[in-house]
Amino acid sequence: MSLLQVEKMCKDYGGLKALSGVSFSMEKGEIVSIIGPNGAGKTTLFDCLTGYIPKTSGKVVFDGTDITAYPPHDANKAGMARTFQQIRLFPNLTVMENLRVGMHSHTRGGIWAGIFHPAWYRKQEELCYRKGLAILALFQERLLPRVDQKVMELSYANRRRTEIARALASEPKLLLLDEPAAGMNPHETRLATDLIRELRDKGNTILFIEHDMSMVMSVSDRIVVLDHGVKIAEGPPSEIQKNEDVLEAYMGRREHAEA
Amino acid sequence: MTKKNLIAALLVFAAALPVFAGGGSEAPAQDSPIVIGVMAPITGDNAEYGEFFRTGATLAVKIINDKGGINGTPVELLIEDSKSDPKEAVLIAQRFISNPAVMGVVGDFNSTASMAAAQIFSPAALVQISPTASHPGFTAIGEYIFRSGTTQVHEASFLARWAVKDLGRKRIAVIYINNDWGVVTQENFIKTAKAEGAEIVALEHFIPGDKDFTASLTKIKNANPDMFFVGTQWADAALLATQAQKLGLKVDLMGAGTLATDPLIQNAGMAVEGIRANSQYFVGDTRPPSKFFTDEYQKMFPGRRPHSHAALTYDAVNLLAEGIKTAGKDRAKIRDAMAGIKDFPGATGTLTFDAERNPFKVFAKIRVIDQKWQISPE
Amino acid sequence: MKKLSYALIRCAPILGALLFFCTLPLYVRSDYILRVFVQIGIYVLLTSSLNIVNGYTGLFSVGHAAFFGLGAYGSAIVCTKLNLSFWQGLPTGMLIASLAAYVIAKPTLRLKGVFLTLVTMGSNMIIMLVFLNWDSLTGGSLGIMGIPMPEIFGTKFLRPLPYYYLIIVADILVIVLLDRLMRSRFGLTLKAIREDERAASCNGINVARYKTMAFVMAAVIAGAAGSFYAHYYRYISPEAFNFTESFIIVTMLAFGGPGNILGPVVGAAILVGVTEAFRAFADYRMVFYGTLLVLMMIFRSKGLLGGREYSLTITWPPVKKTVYSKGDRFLDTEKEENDEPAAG
Amino acid sequence: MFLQQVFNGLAQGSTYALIAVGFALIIGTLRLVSFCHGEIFMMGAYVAFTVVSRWQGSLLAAFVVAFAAAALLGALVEFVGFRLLRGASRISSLLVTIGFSTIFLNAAQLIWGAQTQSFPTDIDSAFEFMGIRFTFIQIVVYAVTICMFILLHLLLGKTKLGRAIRATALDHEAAFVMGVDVNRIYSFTYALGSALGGLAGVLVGLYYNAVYPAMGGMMGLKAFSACILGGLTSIPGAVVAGFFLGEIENLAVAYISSGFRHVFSFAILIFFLIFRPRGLFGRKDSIR
Repeated sequence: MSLLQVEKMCKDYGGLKALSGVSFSMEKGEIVSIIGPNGAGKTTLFDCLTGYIPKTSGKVVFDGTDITAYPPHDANKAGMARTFQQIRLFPNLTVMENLRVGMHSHTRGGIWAGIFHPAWYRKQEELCYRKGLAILALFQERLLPRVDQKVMELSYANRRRTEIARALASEPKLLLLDEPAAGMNPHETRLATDLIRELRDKGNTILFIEHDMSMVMSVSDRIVVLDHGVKIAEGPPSEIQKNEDVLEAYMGRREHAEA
Repeated sequence: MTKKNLIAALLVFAAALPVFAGGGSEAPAQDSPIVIGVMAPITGDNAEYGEFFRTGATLAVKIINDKGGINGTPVELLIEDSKSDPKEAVLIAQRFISNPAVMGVVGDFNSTASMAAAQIFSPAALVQISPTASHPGFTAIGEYIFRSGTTQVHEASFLARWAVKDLGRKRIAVIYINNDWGVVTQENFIKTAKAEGAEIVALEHFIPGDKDFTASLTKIKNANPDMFFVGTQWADAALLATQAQKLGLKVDLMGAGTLATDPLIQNAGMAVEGIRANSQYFVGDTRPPSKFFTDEYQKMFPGRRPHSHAALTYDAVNLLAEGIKTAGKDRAKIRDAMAGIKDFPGATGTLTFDAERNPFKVFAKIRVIDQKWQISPE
Repeated sequence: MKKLSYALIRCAPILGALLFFCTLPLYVRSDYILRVFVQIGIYVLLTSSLNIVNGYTGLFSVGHAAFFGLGAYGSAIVCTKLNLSFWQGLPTGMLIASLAAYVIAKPTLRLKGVFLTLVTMGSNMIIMLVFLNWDSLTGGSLGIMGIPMPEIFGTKFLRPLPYYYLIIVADILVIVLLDRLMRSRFGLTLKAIREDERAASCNGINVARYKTMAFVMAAVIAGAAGSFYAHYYRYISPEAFNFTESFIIVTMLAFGGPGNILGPVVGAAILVGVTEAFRAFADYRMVFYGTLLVLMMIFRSKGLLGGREYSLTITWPPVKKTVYSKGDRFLDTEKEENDEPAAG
Repeated sequence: MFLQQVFNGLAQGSTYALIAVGFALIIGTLRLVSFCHGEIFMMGAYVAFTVVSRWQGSLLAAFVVAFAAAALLGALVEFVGFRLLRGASRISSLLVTIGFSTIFLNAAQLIWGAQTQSFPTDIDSAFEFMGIRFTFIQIVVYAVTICMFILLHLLLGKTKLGRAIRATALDHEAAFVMGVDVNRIYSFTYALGSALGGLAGVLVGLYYNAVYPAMGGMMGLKAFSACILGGLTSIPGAVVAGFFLGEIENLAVAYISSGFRHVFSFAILIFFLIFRPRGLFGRKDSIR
């Protein structure tokens, strides 16, 4: 059974169809990328999947559960973690605190635990700290020395990395990355590509939106192409590269495809 | 770093300390002046009344000092702004108590602040005399708590008897301001009026700050009363009268003694012609102590018209002075002396304290005739 | 033994503050100053509780006096009508305030920004009007008088001193507990909501639930302050709880520094202090007050203490900050162990 | 009686509407709630009062001067609370407006005194028509309100400035890119909104024949309520909601109890906030 199944997802914005009948599915351990020209509905698709905006119609089954009507925090609890196209970190919190918030779903502790710090709570927090360090270690010297820095003081690329780290902190079954390489220089993009590969090797399932075709083509197992809210193609990179519809969708709008 | 910050935070406290160090307690020198504390809303929503407190008390002290003070000792005023806020009032009360030169306190204006302060004054054995606090439970707070103004119990029932018994009115409409003053006024007025056999055809109220009474007045107009009792201070009464006039509500008006002031006529003009009120004091009052007060007030504050609140404050200071004169500089004895005061010739009438330390006075019946407050011929 | 001495050093600032304030009456022998401190103390409670909502959770409530009033009225009513003592009135006041907060928060906290602000303002107004119009229970505009003084072992609180100690203990307790809480998972969650509500919800935080919890918690503390207020002044009336009062609390928080554990203390101390110090210039005081607020926002919009965080506990021996050391703010363990360097 | 009550409600409603329109204009364009709108309203009334009673000016002069003075104060608040604080959090701006409300209120008390003063007018005749009493001042209130709405409508709809204001309200970044001097528009809008508030102050002062420092407080709250009811940023919404609120209050007093006047208007406010935050006329996207 597939990890994620999206059936006939539709989203209307007062007459404007942002998504019309998008269906696809993902297997565990897969890397799928979503591409499409600007305004194709990629981010809307993410928002619908994670429950941030209500869907007009359609169904999402995730890991055997129907999560169509889940609000974002329940979707996160079910195992989805995402990043945003425009970075949305908690700017006045430190890197580690950001990660700790990411671990919200699978930790406990409310007002009483917060005041009295019982033994189980201390243990949990200590474990969280170690786990946070382990995740940051993926980014090596770029984030590790900055554990206690406020993220608003970080560079752009490091903030993108922190956001990914925060998503990883929730131990997601599915990681949704919205343009992880946006605004990065080629070197940084290469590092991001490597990171995604490393994550896949560790058994993560990743769905991501990206404009950088070199990255898309080199890491994706499969590509879903959206245009005007409609899925126009799906398949492995080699197929997509040759697909007439895709080329037209891109070329017809702007000369962009760098691949 | 954290330690440094903490020290800094503690320093803030330390730095704030000297600010409060004003209330030190030195023993009063033998011939040091007698201090009378005044607490009143100099700022805030009731500032216009606080002004009457200030002027009334200032005048009283000036007159006392011109006559050589109390037993030869000059009197000083210590005026503090309470904003009619109970929290402020309590702090001021504590300041007065810790200042041994203070022999008695006049204030506050409204009941909330007066009562909060009374909780402090009473156990500390310092006399507090409020000219205007009207809450029925005010003087019951303690032995040291006095009033110089009559309570609404007296005043409102006096008015009700005047309206029903003397004037023979049977259909009375009532509007009142929903604060402690208005509620007590209205309750006593209605109780007595009903007992005398009148019918209350409309009972309306509004909260402080409301200025549009047309809806209530329209209701009252439809009830067709033969007397309209206005349980408000003068500013609201002026609005009520003008709005009633605009609505074509033609009915005899009656209100409490606080209306007996010129601004009411200035603001409402012909709309208040014929309005009746009882009076402890009004500008045209011809009783000698009242006239003396009026003349002196206008001499000291040219261009201002005295008001019954000013007269009540003036009386309160004089009552305190009377107590101090008899008892000397002894807070506890001053109380006993004051409680025993009988037939005191005040600007607001001849005054005697009852057992509850509420004053009893004879009211005058007054009316606006030819745009002037005059003794009512009836 | 070692553990105990460690704990003592760690809590030195708190113990120091406790010692300072407890001995204060010994060298400041003035009931007036004690009363000023009691007033500051009440405002510290109120402002600290508002800090949970406005400072940590990032909402902008301007109706906090409503819960203050509910605490005061709740406690005063049960004490005068059922002849209970302060110690029974206090939890009742807190309970009533928290119930009201829950009822208000539940449907409205999904609102954002200005809308929420307006709801808090409107509910403040409505609750005050209820105090004013429900005569049979609240005494209407006559208020409630004769509220009993608190007593401990049969000793009544006649002088300001016991009130002073009571409020100082309450303040320090609330501040220390809030400090701990705001560093915990719960506090971090609130801060995350303040920083970015949407990102918070996508990280598994049930935003509405946590907002409600913050709101209710703030109401509980404000209710306690209200109950104290009622038994301290012993007479309450509706006008003390209108939104002018809410504005004062908001201003104090803005002054001291929202989102800062000591901000409320500084804000309340300075604003009450300024009010007292400028008593002589009564006429200009409020103008000055407003001007100060405006200037503050222009030059130090994050309040006097700014965004800096102050630790109420000190770590000793000081942890050498290396890449892998754990900062005090995350782990609250007393042992210092070597972390496994998770990666090289 | 019913008709008379409805008519009373209209008069009160029109003052609510006027102050709410200025408010909606400010919220819509600057996305900033102003807590000192009520105090600017009060200042307007006082300035007009000064013109008429101290300088013996005509009523028309009073209107003009009050309009200008309120506009000036509005521009000042905008400059300090918005321009100087660009980049700071929205809450800082709110607090600045709270600060200004304290300053204005107490300054007015210092300048004009705390007591209620009457607005000297010689136009005070009343006539009866179909059982309803009209006063001349009511007619003035209606006339000025309606004129202002028409002028405002024309300004926003037909002039270049109006289009710039609307563009800024919709999307200030886009407007900036299109060459609109956004800062100037902000100042202008705030000044205009405040001026309308000041004008409402004059009308209320005239209508009730009273000016006093605290007159703005409750009025400011009612303006809030009317704005929410009307959809926060919608100008026709604010107008209709203002009249609606005036009616509701008067009918509540007339047929239920005078204690319920404010309970009703705030209960409606909260009801709308919970169940229909976009108000009667707001668009969905106006909620931010």
